[in-house]
Amino acid sequence: MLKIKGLDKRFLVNGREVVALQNIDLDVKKGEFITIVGHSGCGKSTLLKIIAGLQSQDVGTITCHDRQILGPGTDRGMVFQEHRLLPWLTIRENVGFGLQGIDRKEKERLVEDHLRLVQLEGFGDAYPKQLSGGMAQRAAIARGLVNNPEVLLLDEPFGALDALTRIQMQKEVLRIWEEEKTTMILVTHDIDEAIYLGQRIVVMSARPGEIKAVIPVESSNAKDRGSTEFASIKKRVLRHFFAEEEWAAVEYAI
Amino acid sequence: MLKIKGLDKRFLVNGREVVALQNIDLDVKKGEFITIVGHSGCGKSTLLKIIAGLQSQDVGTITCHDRQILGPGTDRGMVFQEHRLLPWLTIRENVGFGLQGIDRKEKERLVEDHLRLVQLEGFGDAYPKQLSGGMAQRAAIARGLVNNPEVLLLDEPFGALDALTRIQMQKEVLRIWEEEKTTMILVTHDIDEAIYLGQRIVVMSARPGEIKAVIPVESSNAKDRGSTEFASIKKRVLRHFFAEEEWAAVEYAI
Amino acid sequence: MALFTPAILPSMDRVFKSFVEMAASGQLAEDVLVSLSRVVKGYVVAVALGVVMGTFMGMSDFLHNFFSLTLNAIRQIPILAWIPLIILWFGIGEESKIAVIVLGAYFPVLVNTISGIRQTPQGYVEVARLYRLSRWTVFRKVYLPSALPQIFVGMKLGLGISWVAVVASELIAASAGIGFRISDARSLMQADVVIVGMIVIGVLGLLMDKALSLVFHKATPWTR
Amino acid sequence: MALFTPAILPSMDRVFKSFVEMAASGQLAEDVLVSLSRVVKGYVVAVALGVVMGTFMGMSDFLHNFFSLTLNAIRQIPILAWIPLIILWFGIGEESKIAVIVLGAYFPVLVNTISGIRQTPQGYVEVARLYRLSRWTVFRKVYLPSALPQIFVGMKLGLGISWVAVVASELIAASAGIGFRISDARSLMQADVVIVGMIVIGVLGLLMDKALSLVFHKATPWTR
Amino acid sequence: GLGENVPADNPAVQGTASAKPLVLGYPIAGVDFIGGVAGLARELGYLDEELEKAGYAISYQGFSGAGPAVNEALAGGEIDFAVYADFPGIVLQSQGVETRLLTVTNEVMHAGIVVGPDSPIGGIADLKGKKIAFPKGTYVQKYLLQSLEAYGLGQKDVELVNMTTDAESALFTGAIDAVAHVDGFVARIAYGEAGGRIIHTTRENEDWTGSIILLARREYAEENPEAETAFLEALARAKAYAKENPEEVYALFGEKEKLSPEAVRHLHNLDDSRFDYYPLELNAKGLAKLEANMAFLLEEGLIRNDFDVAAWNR
Ligand SMILES: Nc1ncnc2c1ncn2[C@@H]1O[C@H](COP(=O)(O)OP(=O)(O)OP(=O)(O)O)[C@@H](O)[C@H]1O
Ligand SMILES: Nc1ncnc2c1ncn2[C@@H]1O[C@H](COP(=O)(O)OP(=O)(O)OP(=O)(O)O)[C@@H](O)[C@H]1O
Ligand SMILES: [Mg+2]
Ligand SMILES: [Mg+2]
Repeated sequence: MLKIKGLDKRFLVNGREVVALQNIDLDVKKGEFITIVGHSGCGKSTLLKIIAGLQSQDVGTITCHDRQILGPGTDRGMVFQEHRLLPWLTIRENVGFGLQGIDRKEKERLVEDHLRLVQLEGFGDAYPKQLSGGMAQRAAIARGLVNNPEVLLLDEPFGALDALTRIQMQKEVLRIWEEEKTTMILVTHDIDEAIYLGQRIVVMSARPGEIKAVIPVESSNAKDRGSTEFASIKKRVLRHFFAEEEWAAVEYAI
Repeated sequence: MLKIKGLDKRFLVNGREVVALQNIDLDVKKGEFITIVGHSGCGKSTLLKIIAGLQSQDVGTITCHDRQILGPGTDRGMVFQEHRLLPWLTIRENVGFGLQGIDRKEKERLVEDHLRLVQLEGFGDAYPKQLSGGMAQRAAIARGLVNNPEVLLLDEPFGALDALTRIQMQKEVLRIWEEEKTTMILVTHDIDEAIYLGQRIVVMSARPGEIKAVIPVESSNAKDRGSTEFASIKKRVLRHFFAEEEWAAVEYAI
Repeated sequence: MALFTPAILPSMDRVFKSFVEMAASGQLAEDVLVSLSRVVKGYVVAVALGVVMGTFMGMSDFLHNFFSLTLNAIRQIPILAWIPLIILWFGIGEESKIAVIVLGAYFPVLVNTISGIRQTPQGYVEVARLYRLSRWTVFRKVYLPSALPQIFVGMKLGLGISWVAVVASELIAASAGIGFRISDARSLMQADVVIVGMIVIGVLGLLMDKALSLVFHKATPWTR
Repeated sequence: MALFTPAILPSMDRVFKSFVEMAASGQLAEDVLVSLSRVVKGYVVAVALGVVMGTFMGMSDFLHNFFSLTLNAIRQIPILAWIPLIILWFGIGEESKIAVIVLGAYFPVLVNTISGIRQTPQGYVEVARLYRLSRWTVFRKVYLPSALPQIFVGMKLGLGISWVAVVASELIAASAGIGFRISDARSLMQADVVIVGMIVIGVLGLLMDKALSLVFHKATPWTR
Repeated sequence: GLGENVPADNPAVQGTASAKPLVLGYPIAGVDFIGGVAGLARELGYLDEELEKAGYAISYQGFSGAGPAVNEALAGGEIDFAVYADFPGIVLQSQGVETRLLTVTNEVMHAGIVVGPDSPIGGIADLKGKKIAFPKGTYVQKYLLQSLEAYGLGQKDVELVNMTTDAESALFTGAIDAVAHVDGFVARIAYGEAGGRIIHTTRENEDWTGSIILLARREYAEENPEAETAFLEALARAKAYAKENPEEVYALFGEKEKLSPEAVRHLHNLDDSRFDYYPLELNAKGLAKLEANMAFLLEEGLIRNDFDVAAWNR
């Protein structure tokens, strides 16, 4: 449903050109779960924002259901890398921010459900600045989920979460993906997470930001963190991160 | 050198009291490397800010070199959970922000060195909004390191970094710690990281935020991610995160 | 040079006596009520116009470019020079007096509103765009709260200028009002009355300013 | 009612003819120079005072509480009412005219500066506190750049008000100046001269406003 | 041989080092011209000459803010002499600012009532129920009230509107029906482009006219009697010149006041070029008028204290 073809994106930083994305090709099927990993600054967030319709590419086309993406649409939701909670809305209002045109009662129910889901019951009336970093990130996840969009773009959504909360959130996202058949594109730095969640893992390289490899996670066996498939996929992904000479040293540490 | 005794901190959130910290006791020796792990919202950032002198406790005392901490001091540096780069300063100016009273040449050299250290050469003249999330975080790390304070407080400094950059940064921090004998207190969600870096791991529990356990990482053997000591310490830490009934299910996934 | 000439700066005693006299005769209350009603009417119109126009100009580059030249030029032109035209368009009744106050109070509100709206962090606007909220909702939920502190500054300044403008407005055919009283007393060298007028306006303005601050405080719970 | 009465709103033709005459005689240039010099002097003083006081009041709660009541009261008091006192304190020379302009332009700068400084995100101030930077450095590196957009709004408004105040100031003993010319033409019923004066002030003010915008643009590269 | 219009904004720079400064203030109504005999004395250079002889450097300061502004400057010690209408002078003295009346320079300052060109109003009697603008606190107020009364109209029969500069705008837009104002203003409308009709003037009854006085700060006057003498001498020379060269004087007035010849004749040719309405001395007639004006101001509540007019000159 999502077709990206020959995407280029450059930024001007102090007169110098920074190539954020170069020649990106990617087809995402409906209901697929894609994870993206790559070096810091390689253009992952930029790619997500272009898909969301918040930025425009310099070159290339990107279509959703065969229609050019020219701007944001309610079919695509996004959780930003920074939480972007509106400081003047309470957590409850922030979570319900994008919910429009539905019954007030229904809206309240949905918001409460999602607050519970991200374990923020009791903080509905707090303002963003009264939350810890991880709590704010969870509120942002709730805001992204509550709208139930067809495509959900998640930019390092669990980065500020502790191990336990993270596992719980991962499970919730998987559950929603299975139940709602949402197409998910998730950026992460945690390779375990990328394998655990993704059906395909997109590995990107930095400056210019290109797609180095797309690694499928086929058998459900591979989702098992103890399995050899898991370990072998992890190795394949990591391999792309390191230069030959480093690899030997790092391999062992994994 | 750093003595924390009976610290309590409460916040008012919408008229309701939230106990962020309760009865925190902790002694940190000079040159020690402490890592703190705990649930999201358990008070880790609050504790760091109190040590930095940016917030004040409700109850309890905290001394550094036997002198009460009443405000910030140049002996203590901090890297915040949010990067807090000043939007109107270039990355170079941001990194050199706290460097005062030293020779201009020397300052320039130090800043350039640290930009290289966090792999931001070439972005010295960029403004923060032109950086990716991970790049901004690295700039903030450079700002924290460049002042070479006696005590360095790091609040999830590597949260937004990819695997490779993360490993490199961890190594740099360890190198600086060894060379400069800086006292380090680092908050992280990555338990591997906590074990790899810390001499002692402080495990905190949420609401009220208390210290549940302090786990020493004694033998240098334990730093080896492949060793059984590493695995056993990891288990000990994780154990504190999960309730009995969850533990069985999770244990396996690690 | 004398810093205190009783003919211009009378003793506090004398000022107080005048105040008591003016208050007792009921004249002060009448003047205050007349001017207050003008200030309130003009101010409300100025705030409404300023916030609405400012919002449109802040949110739309097209409208900004379209209007800003004209409005910026008008903004510089002295109120006193406008008075003949105001008489032409609004006559010499209440409308003309209110028009003068609007002319004075409008621009601080407008300029501050435009600036406040334009400084809304793009990150938040993007969130609203993401959800394809209507322009009105984006305004209500993103631009307005973000610009509120600065709009409020404009409203504070506008309120002050309303009181400043009331004197100019009451130079047009007025027979009551605190501004008229001050001009009248000035031409009759009644310094005590001038000072009473200044103090009354100062105190009244201060009270309204405080009231505004209170409303603002209530309206922005997240800043606390 | 007629919207255009030639005696009040003359034809553009006539206005243009007047403009050419005034320009040719050199009177216009003299008037403009005289008023411009007053505006520039008064404006510079107002901005300096406003930014300095505003910074102090924005950064220190004590100073804010100490001064704000008085200043807020003074802010409401009409300029015209101050004129006798200004004559008493500053005489009838240039100082008094500049004082009137300062009185007008000071408050927009002050109020906007205070608000801008006070809205500086605490997170950034904390970073500065962490490094125990001197108050001056904190001001220069944190408060000032953060408040700059709003200070700039105050400066824009202050500039406009300077031109508005120049007419009031030239009601005090003046024999040249564009404000004087307007008042004069008003009593002579020379509507064309009034309009020329308005246009000249509008254009001049606009140019200065644009210059200010340019300076601001240059001074805030990070907003681009 | 007309004197140069010296820049008046900065009195301090004028005169030689030894000469004592004398600052003369006067109201400006549109043109920077003192008007009347004092204006003539200045333009002819007599004032500068006479005062220089007496050791003074005179400078001139016009006030667009008219009488009140002149009063503020006198009270603040910024000017030393003033030539203006008797009303603001009386107001100032009555407020306890110590002044000295030096002379009456003009004892018949006329005023009039003007209506729009197409107005059906023909005379004061037609003003019943109409809106009339007038400048409050000037001799026009006295004229208007007294002439209305003379035609059987009380304050309740008309709608009086206080307006100073912008009365003409209001008249042209029809916001008001008539303007009562000083002679110059009335002439400016009547002889101006838009036109207008004078329906009445104080020429009907001299009691309704005002007068122009020369006033000094008492302190200055007492310390500088030579200045007063020289000043009066200059005025006397100007009056003599006017008697001999009336046409030149009318032309000068026309040029300075930016008025047409018809308007100048209406305003200044009051006694077949004898110029006796510039008395330049304090006679019984002048004092009686000042007394009457002070009484009017008191009665209308425009001043709160009276004073001894006869002693004002001493
Ligand atoms: N300014 C504040 N006002 C009110 N409550 C606050 C404030 N700052 C923190 N809190 C509350 O204090 C508790 C601890 O917050 P803190 O930021 O210390 O958590 P944390 O351990 O750093 O969490 P995280 O891992 O998510 O960053 C939270 O429940 C939060 O809601
Ligand atoms: N607004 C901008 N102006 C200029 N350059 C930008 C801008 N946004 C991003 N860039 C540049 O584009 C590149 C890619 O940025 P992006 O945020 O997409 O990286 P990322 O892959 O998300 O990194 P991270 O993992 O650190 O978040 C970076 O080099 C950055 O400097
Ligand atoms: Mg990113
Ligand atoms: Mg935290």
